Amino acid sequence: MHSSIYLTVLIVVPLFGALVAALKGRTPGLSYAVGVGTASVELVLSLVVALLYNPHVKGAGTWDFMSRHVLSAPLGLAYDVALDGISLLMVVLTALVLFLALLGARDRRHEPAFVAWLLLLTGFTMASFLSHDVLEFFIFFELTLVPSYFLISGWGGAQRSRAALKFFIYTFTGSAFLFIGILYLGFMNQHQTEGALSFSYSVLDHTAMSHGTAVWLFLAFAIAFAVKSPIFPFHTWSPVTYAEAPTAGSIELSALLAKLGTYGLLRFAVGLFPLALPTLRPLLLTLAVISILYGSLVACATPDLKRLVAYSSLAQMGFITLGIVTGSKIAMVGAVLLMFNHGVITAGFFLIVGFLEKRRGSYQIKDMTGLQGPAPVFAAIFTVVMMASIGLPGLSGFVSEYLILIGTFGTHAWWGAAATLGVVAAAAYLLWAYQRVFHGEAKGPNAEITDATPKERWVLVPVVVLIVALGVFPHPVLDRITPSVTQLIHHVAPAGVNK
Amino acid sequence: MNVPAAWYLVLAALLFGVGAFGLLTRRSALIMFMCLELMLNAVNLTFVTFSRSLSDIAGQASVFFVMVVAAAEVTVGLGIVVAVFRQRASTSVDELSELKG
Amino acid sequence: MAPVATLILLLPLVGFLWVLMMGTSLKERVIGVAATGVVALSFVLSVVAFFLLLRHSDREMTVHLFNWISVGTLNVPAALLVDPLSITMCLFVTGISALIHLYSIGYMKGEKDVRKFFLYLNLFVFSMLLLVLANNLLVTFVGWEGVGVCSYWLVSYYFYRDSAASAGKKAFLYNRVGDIGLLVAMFLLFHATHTLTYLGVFHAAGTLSPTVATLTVLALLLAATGKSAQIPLFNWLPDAMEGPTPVSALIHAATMVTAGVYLLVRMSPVLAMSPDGRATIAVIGGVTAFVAATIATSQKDIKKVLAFSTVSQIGYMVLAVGVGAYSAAIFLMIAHAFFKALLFLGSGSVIHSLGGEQDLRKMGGLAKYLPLTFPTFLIGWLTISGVPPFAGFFAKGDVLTNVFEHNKPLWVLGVVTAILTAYYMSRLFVLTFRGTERFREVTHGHDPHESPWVMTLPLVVLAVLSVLGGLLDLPWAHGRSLAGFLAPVLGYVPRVAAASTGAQWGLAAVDVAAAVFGLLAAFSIWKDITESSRYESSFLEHVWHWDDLYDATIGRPLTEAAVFSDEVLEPQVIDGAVTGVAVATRNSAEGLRKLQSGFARQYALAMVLGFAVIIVYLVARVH
Amino acid sequence: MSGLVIPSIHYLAILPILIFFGASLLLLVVSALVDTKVTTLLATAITALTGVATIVVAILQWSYVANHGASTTVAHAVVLDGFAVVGTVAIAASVVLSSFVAYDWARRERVAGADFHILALASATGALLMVSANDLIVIFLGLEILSIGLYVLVGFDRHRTTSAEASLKYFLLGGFASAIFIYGAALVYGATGSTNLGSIAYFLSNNLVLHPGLLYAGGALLLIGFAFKVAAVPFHLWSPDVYEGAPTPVTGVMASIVKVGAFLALLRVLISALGTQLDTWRPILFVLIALTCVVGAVVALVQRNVKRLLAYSSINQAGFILLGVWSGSARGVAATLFFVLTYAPVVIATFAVVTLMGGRGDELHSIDHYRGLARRQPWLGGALTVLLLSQLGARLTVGFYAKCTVLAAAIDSGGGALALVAILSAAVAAYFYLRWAMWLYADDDVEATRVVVPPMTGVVIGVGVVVAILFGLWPGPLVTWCQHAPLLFLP
Repeated sequence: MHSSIYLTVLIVVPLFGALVAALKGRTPGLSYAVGVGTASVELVLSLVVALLYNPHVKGAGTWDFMSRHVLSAPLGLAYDVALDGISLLMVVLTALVLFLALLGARDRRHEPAFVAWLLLLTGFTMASFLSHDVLEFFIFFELTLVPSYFLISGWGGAQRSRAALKFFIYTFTGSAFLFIGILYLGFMNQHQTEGALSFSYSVLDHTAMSHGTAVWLFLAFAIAFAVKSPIFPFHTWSPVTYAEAPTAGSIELSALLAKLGTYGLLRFAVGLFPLALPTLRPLLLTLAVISILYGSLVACATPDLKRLVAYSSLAQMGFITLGIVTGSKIAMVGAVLLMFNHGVITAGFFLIVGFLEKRRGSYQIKDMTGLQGPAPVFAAIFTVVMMASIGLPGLSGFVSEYLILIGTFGTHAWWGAAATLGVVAAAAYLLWAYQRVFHGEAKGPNAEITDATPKERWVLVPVVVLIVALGVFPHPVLDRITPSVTQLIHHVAPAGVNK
Repeated sequence: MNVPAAWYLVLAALLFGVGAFGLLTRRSALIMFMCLELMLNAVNLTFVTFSRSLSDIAGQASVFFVMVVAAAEVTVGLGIVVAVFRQRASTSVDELSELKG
Repeated sequence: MAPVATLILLLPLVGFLWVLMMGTSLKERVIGVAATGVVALSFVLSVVAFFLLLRHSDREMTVHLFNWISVGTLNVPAALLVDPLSITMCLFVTGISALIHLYSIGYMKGEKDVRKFFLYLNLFVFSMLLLVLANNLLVTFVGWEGVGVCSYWLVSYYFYRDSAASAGKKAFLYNRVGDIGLLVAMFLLFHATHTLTYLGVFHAAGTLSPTVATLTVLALLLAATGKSAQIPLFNWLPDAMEGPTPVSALIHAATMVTAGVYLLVRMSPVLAMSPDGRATIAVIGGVTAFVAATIATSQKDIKKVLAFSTVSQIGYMVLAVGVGAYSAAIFLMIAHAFFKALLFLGSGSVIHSLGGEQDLRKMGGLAKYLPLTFPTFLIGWLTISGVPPFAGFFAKGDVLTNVFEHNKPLWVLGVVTAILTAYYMSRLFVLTFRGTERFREVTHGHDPHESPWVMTLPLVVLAVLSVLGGLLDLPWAHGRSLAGFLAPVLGYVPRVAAASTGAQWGLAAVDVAAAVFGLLAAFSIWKDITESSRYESSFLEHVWHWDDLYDATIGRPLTEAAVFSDEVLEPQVIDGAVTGVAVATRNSAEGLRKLQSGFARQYALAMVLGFAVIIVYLVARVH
Repeated sequence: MSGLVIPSIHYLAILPILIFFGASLLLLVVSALVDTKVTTLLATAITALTGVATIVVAILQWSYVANHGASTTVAHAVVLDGFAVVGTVAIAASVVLSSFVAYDWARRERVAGADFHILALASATGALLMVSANDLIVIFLGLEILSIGLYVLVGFDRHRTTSAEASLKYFLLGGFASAIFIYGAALVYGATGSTNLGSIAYFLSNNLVLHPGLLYAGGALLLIGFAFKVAAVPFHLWSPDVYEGAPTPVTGVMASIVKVGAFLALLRVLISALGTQLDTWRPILFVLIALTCVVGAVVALVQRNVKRLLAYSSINQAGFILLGVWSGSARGVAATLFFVLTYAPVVIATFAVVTLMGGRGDELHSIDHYRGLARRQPWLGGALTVLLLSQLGARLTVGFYAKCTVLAAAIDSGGGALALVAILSAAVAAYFYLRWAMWLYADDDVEATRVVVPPMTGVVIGVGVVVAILFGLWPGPLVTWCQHAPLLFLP
């Protein structure tokens, strides 16, 4: 077991960076430098952790870097961090996304504040992924709302205020149920153990409960996560929010915060209330499949590139949910992998869309045609990202999607078959969009646009590299995920989860 | 002759009710004000009655407190009514509806 | 052996990466030569591998490259399976590709983005080799999708033309639909046999339940119809002709489109488990062959004609697979690769000479202007028409003989198709090379010029191959030739005794008769285009209105559904529910603030009422 | 002929009350003698001293309770227990903070003299009496002392007619409420034979009440008396009007001191005296809480005047505090203490900002007036943002833990549904807090005039922000402290 200091540093560095960036706002550019510095440190650190991570710790299963400090016994409040294969991936993603967002989507208006909010957001997200305590997770999970709210309302598009408010209230309401659920669970556990009030994951997951209770608690948790992810029909905040948010905001929201939802669903809803799964599985599977197909359907018609990515994310979230709830190990590994891959892919999408918007001053598909002529590099990179999203074998998206589908097919063949249609749908709306934006004759302002600048290319390089690398050699990642998923499955398994 | 305690209580209750009713129905601040006094006195009667039937002196002691409070209220209340009257040349409560919503 | 096989596969990839890395600095010619070189080299290596395999005792070996995916029971290595089938495929894929690469140097000269073209081409060859060399379904799927996406890029190579862009998209989507088939097949097989490697699956094939077997076969068939342009997914191929002609020749005639047939042949042990499945395959193949042939008789665009003839020929192959004549299918596949590539390149040379004109009505009388293209094309024409002793005759004969033994009605259909084939090819030939010269306004009066040697050399080579291709598998030498070579993989299918040599001669005679009849018919009808155009039916020209059917039944409804969801369902219903709650809250707020009337006495009243309610509750509680 | 028996008095217990009372008398005298120009400053100083002294005394009381345990005195009419001590501290601190705000306000409004401070101290005395009272009559006295001072304070601003209107409304309705309360006390006295909380509890736990009619009626009346003071729906209607009409510093006092006093007294009555009747009053409270939370949050949505908005917001908060009372457990008591203790400074600081923004004449309270404030004055805007977020219950502000504790208490005693209603109302409330916060950062009219932040008010705002953030980051000790401040009588 490694010392938890690594994780603490992972959490503290961005928060500290935010502080510095906010205070050193006077000197121009300094705050940005601070931000980039912090991001690099964070990235390196997360990679170090990824290398150190040991999935076979004595007595802690796949949990590593573990440590718990009780802050307030009566509140049951504790600082309790740990890392397993699943959160490890999310940690790396968090660091990476911050890096991309800062470099790729710099915004010079009120820069210190911008950087500070971004770093805060990262710190909070990092903390929620590292929380091994349900209450602690919830606190940071909710906390991410504040920076994202200010990012959207401060740097967003014309409708930003409405979008930000809608986003905040919607998510806040969703997590109200989660909050009640957590407290209820905590006390139920305390009354059983007659010990101190504790929300530690490893304590709570031994809580005995009736089937009915499990179902209600699962639902309370699931609503919050379904809103955050989002999953049909709780998704309507996402298109407007993604569309109105600044590029950096869209990246953070879709690539990262969405994963908080699915991560929570996997770790806490499924992990803590396995009893409820058999009852609720049909519902969840259905919602997942609807998300896939419906998301793709709307994506075909939506006239705005950012909204399109939003709906494609909805579909992807559907895949992830599918993988999480089927209870097949293969599918679950695929789901975790897809969380990461989708993060990289959407980040890529939003970056390119942002770059194009800088040139064309619009996200509307109709305002762009034939861009492949003047901007072949953008076209090429977009193609790679698009193909990864479509699930072209050899690129990252495929491995995860395939694992999910083949796993689901084993446990729930019909849902699996329905989800497989999503593979075609994705190709349909993305190619259709690609054709309208990049193909055809470039006229007027479209013909004038410049291709990617070297800086922009360098930002996009990691995206492409990751997409290809994880498509061809997913092994190192899979090896880190699998043990943790296996452990989770074994915990869940008695409650009638097959395979 | 010996009147049962219940009658006093009922009387007190009636007085209290009358006071409350008056408070609800009269517009003049002053009259409402009197109604308050009436209610407080109903309370006093209640206290005395109970103190008698429980043969416990504390109840009667309470009455003094209530009286004092009533007196204090009168002084402050009248002051306020006067202040309002200065501003509006009227003590009708219903004209005081500037603050609402 | 292992390094050789690996190199065969990797060389095109190396070429791709090299050109990619070097960026735009390279000269057009260098790129062309390099791209051609690597492919040619891997052809040479394939030959080497072929002889190595001959010396190999069990004629089968697995080359393990690295471990790709392994989660729980799912274990997928990136590994190659070298056996007669894959080597045969390698040989003709690399061979044809090399020739077409060479041809492209000339054909694409002066195009805007030659670099991109060769990049895609090399990547395509790599994917195709991956497809045929893979030792498990998933790696095959990688190649399968790889060729698909390359075809998408190459079809929409002239992306600024909307028609090209749409054609590329259409091709990819139709293939995607097919891919569902392959995916589902994989899922079924994996959960039935817990492996995806061919050898593993074949080993467990015997244990498949009939239902699973049939479902799997049908799924595979769906995949094949997508990739190999069979009914119901065949109508992307004609549109794919939007791509440069070499692409049409390589991808949409010789190699990629035959991948479906390859897959079916490769999975023959599974096919063996499901007679119903095989019957379906046969019917699909036969019907496609016929339908496509009819359509080909009325197309105006030279490449469209060839496209439909490709569909029709692949129909034959699928038919062969359906009746279990796997080696016949492969035989026809190779022969077809030769002559169809020849025909396409020939037509390409024609188009080239006419500065891009593809309309048959604007050609004619080209024979004397194209001294090399004309004779080679002539050979191609005779070969596909099934005139002995060219390759087509033997290959098609092999197929039809087998069909005859298994399924008479389909055999009749096959023969009719053969007549049609001879007919439309002759029509094409006549309209192109003979008759009056109708190309003057296209060439602005100039004489058409023959293409450079880089383009004509492949024509000659392919012509030779078309002539000699029959030697691969002569009816009286099955055991010692291709069929025999493939036997270890497919199980050598011996002729049924009934098919005595006499019967075979009879069938051969029928084939020849069919060919000759078709030829004569065409020559008699198409002497003069002006009045003979009444022999074209617009129904056939419009592909039996197949596209319109899909558009009406699937395309438009889905589009409308999408628009409806985006414009009505999404904002008004789903989001409407949310905003509805918000609005309701706001209204209730407005209502409640009315209670805040500002009248002190009403406030007091509220208090009294509150008290009353509480008292009522308490009274109720007491009793 | 029994002589008059003077009950033994443990002066430490009533020392805070004496100090406050003395201080207000002292000020009364001083302001009569000293030149009015200096009196305001002097008064503020004395008030501050009083507060500090009281807190020191509170510390002594705490250690005394820690060593000797809780006890009653003055014939069991006054109680000295941790609960009372925490309440005392909260009230003392609130008074000091309010007096600072009032000082700057008085300077700005050219209101000479120490009247505000005298009255504030007097009212605070009442509040102190309420939190340490152990007898319905004493509570009534406290209630009246508290109220009578406030009636005057509310009508304090002679320039605005609304001030007088508010004052009269508050007086009439307040008087009504007091009458109801004392009548309730009388009935309870009749039912149980005593007005002493301890004795009532003792009586109820040892005798079976055959005819609970009297008791129930009395209890209901008491409850209404309190419900009025804490502005629980439907007894809240006065509060928005009065909050708006009253001078802003006074509004601050009402939102803090009055709430502390009323809530703690209510808690003591319901749990110490009527604890055995838990099952009877819980359902009533249940409905009150649900209404209070929802109505408070919902009606606030459509308010344009920030004082009214804050009035409704404090109604919503009251609903949350009542959750702690409802749970009727030790956890609930601690939660309530923690909530009022942290809510008071935050709300005072908020009203301090509002006082500043109100400008000369205390009139500029439209929410539009706040547009772009944070752009003009980042620190002031930022501070207000933090205060609003804390009341919203955003994580890492003390508001979150305040809500967390009461919700936890409620859920612990089986009030999951109620907790859900409450927190959903908080989600509604989030809307107006955020909209307000967002307008602070609006880019338009950045050029509007900046408001000057006088030092004392600055201090108050600073304290509020520090409380909000410090205990938001590190609530542990404070929570534990409240945990260790139980009621004397806990059934």
